[in-house]
Amino acid sequence: MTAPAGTPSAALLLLVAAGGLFAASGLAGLALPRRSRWGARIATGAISIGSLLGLAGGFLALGGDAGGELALPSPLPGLRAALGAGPLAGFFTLPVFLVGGLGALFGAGHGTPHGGRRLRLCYGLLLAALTFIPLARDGITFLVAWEVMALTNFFLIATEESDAAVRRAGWIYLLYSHVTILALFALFLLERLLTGDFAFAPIAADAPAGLRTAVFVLALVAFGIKAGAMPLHSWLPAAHASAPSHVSALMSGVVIKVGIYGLVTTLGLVEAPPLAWGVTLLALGSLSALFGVVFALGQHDLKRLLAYHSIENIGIILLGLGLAMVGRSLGRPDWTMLGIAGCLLHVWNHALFKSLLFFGAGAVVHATGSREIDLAGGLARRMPATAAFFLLGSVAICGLPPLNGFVSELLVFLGLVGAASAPATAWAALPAPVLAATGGLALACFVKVYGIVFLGTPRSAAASAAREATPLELAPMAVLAFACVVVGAAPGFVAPAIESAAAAWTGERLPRLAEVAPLGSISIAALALVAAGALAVAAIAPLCRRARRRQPALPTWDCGYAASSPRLQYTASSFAELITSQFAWALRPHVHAPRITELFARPTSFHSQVDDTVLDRLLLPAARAALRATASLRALPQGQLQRYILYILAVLVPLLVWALVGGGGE
Amino acid sequence: MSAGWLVHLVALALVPPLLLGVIQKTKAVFAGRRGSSVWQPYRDLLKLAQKEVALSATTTWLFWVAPAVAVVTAVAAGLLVPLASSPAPAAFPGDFVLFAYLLALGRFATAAAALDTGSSFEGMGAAREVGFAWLGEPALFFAFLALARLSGSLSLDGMLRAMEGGAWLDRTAPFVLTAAGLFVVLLAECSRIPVDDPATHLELTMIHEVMVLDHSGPLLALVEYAAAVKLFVLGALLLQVLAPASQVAGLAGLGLFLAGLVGIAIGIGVLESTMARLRLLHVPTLLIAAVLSCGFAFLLLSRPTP
Amino acid sequence: MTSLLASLVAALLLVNLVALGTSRIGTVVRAVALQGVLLGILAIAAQGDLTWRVLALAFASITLKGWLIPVILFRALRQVEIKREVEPSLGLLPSLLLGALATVLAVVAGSRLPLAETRLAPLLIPASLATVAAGFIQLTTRRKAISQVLGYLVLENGIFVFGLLLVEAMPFLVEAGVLLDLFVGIFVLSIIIHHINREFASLDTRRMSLLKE
Amino acid sequence: MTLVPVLLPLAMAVVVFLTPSKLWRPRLLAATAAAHFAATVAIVAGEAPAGAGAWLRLDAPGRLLLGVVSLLFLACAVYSVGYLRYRVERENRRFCACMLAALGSMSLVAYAQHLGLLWVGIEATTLATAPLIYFNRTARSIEATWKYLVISSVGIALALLGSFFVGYAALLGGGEASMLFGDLLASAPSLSKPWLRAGFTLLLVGYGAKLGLAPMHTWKPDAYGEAPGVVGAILAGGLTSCAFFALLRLTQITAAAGEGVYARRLLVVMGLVSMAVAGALMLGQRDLKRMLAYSSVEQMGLLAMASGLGPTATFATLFHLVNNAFGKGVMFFAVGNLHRAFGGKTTVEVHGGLRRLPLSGTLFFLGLFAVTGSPPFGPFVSELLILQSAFGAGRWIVGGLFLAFLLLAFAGMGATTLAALQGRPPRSARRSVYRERFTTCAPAIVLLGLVLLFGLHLPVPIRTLIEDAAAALAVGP
Repeated sequence: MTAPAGTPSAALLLLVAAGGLFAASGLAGLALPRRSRWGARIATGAISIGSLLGLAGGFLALGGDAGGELALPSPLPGLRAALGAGPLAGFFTLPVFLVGGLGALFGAGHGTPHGGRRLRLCYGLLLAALTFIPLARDGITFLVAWEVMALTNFFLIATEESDAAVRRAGWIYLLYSHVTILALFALFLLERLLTGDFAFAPIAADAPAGLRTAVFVLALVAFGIKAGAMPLHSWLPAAHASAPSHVSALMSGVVIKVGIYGLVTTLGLVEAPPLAWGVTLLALGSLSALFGVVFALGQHDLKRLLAYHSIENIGIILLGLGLAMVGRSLGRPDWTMLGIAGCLLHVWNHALFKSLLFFGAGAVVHATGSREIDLAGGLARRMPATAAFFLLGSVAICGLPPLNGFVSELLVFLGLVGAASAPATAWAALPAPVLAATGGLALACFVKVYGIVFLGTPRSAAASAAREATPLELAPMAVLAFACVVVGAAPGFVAPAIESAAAAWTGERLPRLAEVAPLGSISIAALALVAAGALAVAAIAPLCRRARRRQPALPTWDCGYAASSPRLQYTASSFAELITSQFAWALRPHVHAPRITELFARPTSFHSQVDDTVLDRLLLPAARAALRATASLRALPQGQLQRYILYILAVLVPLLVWALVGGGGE
Repeated sequence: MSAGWLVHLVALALVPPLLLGVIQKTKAVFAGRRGSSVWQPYRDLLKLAQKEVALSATTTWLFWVAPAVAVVTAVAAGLLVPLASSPAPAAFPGDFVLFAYLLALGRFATAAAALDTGSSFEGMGAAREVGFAWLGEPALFFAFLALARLSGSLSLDGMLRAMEGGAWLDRTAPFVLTAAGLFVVLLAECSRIPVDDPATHLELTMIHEVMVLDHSGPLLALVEYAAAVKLFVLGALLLQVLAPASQVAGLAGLGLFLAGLVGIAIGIGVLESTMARLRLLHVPTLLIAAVLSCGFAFLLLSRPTP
Repeated sequence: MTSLLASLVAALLLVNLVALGTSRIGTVVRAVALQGVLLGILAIAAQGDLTWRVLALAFASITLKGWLIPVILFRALRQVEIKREVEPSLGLLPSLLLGALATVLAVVAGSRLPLAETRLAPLLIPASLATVAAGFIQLTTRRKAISQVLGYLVLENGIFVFGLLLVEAMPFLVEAGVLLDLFVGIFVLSIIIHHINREFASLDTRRMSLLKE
Repeated sequence: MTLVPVLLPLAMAVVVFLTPSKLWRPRLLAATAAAHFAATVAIVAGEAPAGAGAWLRLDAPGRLLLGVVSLLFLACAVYSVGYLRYRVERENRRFCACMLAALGSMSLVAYAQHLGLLWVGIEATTLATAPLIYFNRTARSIEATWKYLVISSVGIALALLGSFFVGYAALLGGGEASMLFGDLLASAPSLSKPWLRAGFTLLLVGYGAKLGLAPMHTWKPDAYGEAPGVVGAILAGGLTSCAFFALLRLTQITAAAGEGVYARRLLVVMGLVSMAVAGALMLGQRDLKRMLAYSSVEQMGLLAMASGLGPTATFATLFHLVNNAFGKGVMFFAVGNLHRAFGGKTTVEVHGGLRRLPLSGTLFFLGLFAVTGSPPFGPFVSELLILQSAFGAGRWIVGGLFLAFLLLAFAGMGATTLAALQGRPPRSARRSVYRERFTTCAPAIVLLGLVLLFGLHLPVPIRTLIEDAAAALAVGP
């Protein structure tokens, strides 16, 4: 049911209006003087309205009101530029509006640091770019929106650019995003070669295999870097850690999903994809999931830890996509449906709980003044609401019932284990145990984060003086938490959206989601679990309340140790030491253990740090080697004029001889 | 309330403490003592239920909610596992994932509660618990894969009850390997001897016991009961892999099933009496062995049949 | 007429070698001046009919290369008070031998290349290539800035010789333009030499290697 | 009237040289530039074939070259007015005169239809720009000027020899020997092949020295590094365009004579080598102007490689040439401003540029993205088309290397630019007298606006101008 190409549909107009509002939101701030509060208010207002418009447009687009294109001025007649809203576009823009709008509220409440005007401008432009990328119907608009996203993302990362680490993170991000741009150059040109046009046209099955593989590899590199899949992920942790919290929430929750959008649409274009593609995606997904969480375990910077978890969740999304591609190659529509449904639902779920966690982290960092979780502790008593929301986010991200993370992981599991029933496809089930192990490790990681940051006794003065987040900061968290519970308890609500997006993916006939996945049972199980839990808690609540009243100041029994101090508690590295030592071969932790040499040991310190292995052991040494190589090349000319003329002669004489005698292939 | 729900709830409510009692009785007999009676755990639970709760000042609401969550998740997991003749009441395709993740939710709550007290002992217990438990997950899932491969069904109920007795004979190796893997997972989950020593009082060596050090009164009762239910549930799972005796219907089948569970409890007791606790750093190797054995079982089964 | 032509070309080649062989810059300037004059006469000799255009062209190149440029160079020489090209990077004898070798190669190349007609080309093309080679040798082996300018001049003369073959293709205006550019180039170079001397207190280009990575 | 663009600047150069007042010279310079631009627009827009006789005629490529040179020079002239106000301690008599002489000679090149005349024009540009490089009167600028002059003169002498070779090839081919482009094109098939190939090689090396293709690029970092920003803009935008058009005409003649394969293979190899050398030498570069010089070497390599991809890529090559001219203009103006504000041009003195000069800093940053071919700027579209013709012709290796060198260039330039723009400005910079004025920032903003406009929607008149030039130049296999 696509309207004729000429008339843009209502959904498209709403989405474009939202994008326009976002782009303009920051401009007002530029005109007003730096200190005036009005710039911030206008920006937040514009983004909120834009988000509401966008949400309406997104739901309309999802509801099948697709079709209709809005032509744009194209640089040259040969290159057509247009915007169009389809179900997939609707699906991937909804998180942008939800998280973007809430992020603006959180930012306003948070009182953003200096550079507010530039921050607001880039935040608005980033949201606009994120809205227009899924709407782009051709290569040119896609690339322009992609570059605007990359640029504004860079400025947002480098907000506190006086700090050298932030500059380094920004520069590494910029380099990686330029690689994606160049890869996209080649990708869209190959697509134009195969399909005759820059627009996203399906690539025929009989196209030359070499070019189709090239399309796959380029799409994997370009969108894999943007999504942060392992081994292309090295820019992500530092970038997300150095950006302001509400921006990190947007980047982690939504911006990396653009990479997934690109991968999904490009792979959707290819007809009858070879099996090898699905297997590669499954392998990459497993790698990203497992090692994403393993690296997260080694971190003790709160936002870096959450960034690594984004890599883990991207791994899960890639597993879903890989399963879908295997299903398409082997002609199993039920696996395809399960895979793509798991992939798309996890995109939404991750956008919800990851933004919730980053907002929580933002409140914590704002309260304690540092991202170091070893300096926090006992914040639950001082910031009860933030603690509760962070706990809910943690349970959701570990994929534990009754919340939304569990639903999408269940879909992926169903597909993977389903593959085990037939002997020929048993290998497709191998990622299931890896995903289970990832779940176990994620549990370990989030028990560590929640336990050390929110529970126990405060480890620093700042932590003990922490104050609860402002209502404007808590509201977004509440909305996201509510969304997580709703999707977890009633996945049936989102099933139609997923089905329409899945149908629009490759146009193949796919079974309905309810046929392949037990959505009803999941809802019942979730509700029953919550009800039983509430019942049990209600039973023992009076006992505990009485205990609290009778002995309010009972200290924790610590075997009668006289001078117990908060530093006795477990820290991040000690908590995860068991697992990081098992994965030491991959993490390569830098451990500065004290060596006691004198008789009377002086005060020493222990410090362990896990840096990004791919970046520090592979890429940086390679870069340094390249620099040394060019340095030797640079020494060649040594500034002597005669030597320069000799170079010219050295080139000229052989060429002349070749020209006069050889002759250029008469 | 159909018959299935009734049987399950009653079994889950009453039987678990009995298994603990049987284990302790076996260990006592092995040590040449008379030991406490088999029904002693029931008396302990009742005693604890009447006691007063002591809550430390540093703990938050999570501390006393966690035991409730542990019990609920254990019981819910129990409802997913069939008990010999009576099918699992809450079965649905994909419930094995819910089963594993319910146990994980219980573990999350207990470990978080341990950290809530702010003492280094509980922190150590929580770190070890989650440090080893993640290895149990892949073993469990390899086992599920093997069972799914055998039965072709995606629900625990289907997996365990679909196999007729004969299946054991022509494919003994995968069964033995899966059962061995599941047994190790059971020992790890319920903190029995080779992985953890429930009866020790030296905090430095404990894993599970030290996490619940600060729970008192009814909270401790709930925790003990949850541990018992987990033992019962995993025991039931293991039993139906070892001896798929679902042909005997009705009460006789249930009786046979309970006898089997008591047999497993005795086995655990014998194992605990004859074996010392593994060094802490060797526990992961044991669990990796479990993963490999279940994995190997699955590989054996997924060979293309000639 | 061809015997005059042949002798002029031989003289030209000889002057090349003289310019390469001597270390006194004064001599090199005079040699280059002589080369300019020879070129002028060669221009007249090469053309059959003596139109006013050819005469004017020859006269212009003689006055320019024979008199005006040497005057500028001598004035620059006086300000710099150096007389001798001290230890060029490649010794005088080797550069002389190299010049001779280049001339031989030029002649060999000239004979093997396809030529239009037999009268002018077999003489002028080898001469031109040889002079160009001599110019390059002078440029790349000498140290003093003035010697490099002289090398450039020899190079230009070589190209001018080749230009004689195509007199009718080159309109007068263009020919004059080439000469004018040459003159202005030398003029600017001499100004730069003056500034080099004032700044570096010597014309040795080895000292001028500040700019490198 | 038609030769106004050539004669007006030369005449005004003399007038400006003689005007005594130091204040009026820049204004006269700007006025002449404006007049020149007006004349150019009139001529380019008008259909009348401009020119006198067969040697000086403005054909389609000439129109495009004149348009680009004129607009760029206008921007440079306006910038010079503001720039010279900050350099009152320097005598600007020779500066303004040589600027106008450069404009005159560049216009001459646009008009030249004769190989010899083309050579005279380009040699004149070299001589006119030499004193401009020497404007700062430091030991380093003398050395830069000396190297620039000697290498360029030697290069162009080789080009003259090459022109004579081509003339001689025509002579050998029977018929009267003429060095007019029209005649050469007409008698192309009958040209003697070895002489033509040797001629093309000499011309490629000769004009390649003017372009700064490797290995003849050694003078470029020194010359651009020591010259004032505005001179760098003229060198990088104007002179290189003139030399490149000369090279394009020669390629056309060689292709018409059946030696297209030889010429194109040479161009592609030399282009890729230049991009590789430039990319390698840019890594770890700390001097902003030398970085821009290497970027210019890389862009010239890109253009040479693109022109070697055959007739399909001609439009893209010319479009990229226009983008590069204006893009480089923006970068050099911004670097000039940074140099004045920070009193230095290496990343040691220059850091915190965005804070000290918000406007110039942003222009420099956006210029980086424009020059390295990021959407939505013009070079992105032209590089996309160049890559498309490379992939279309199935030349995967060339396309792959092309993308790799673009990344290398971005890595080199990005590191230096960010080091200069981010962080906190040193105290000495905050106290320096330089303030951002209209004249020093407006030209950069206009040029960047143009480059952005070309990226978003190439206006029709400019597109037809480029298409006509491409049609005139693209001949043969």
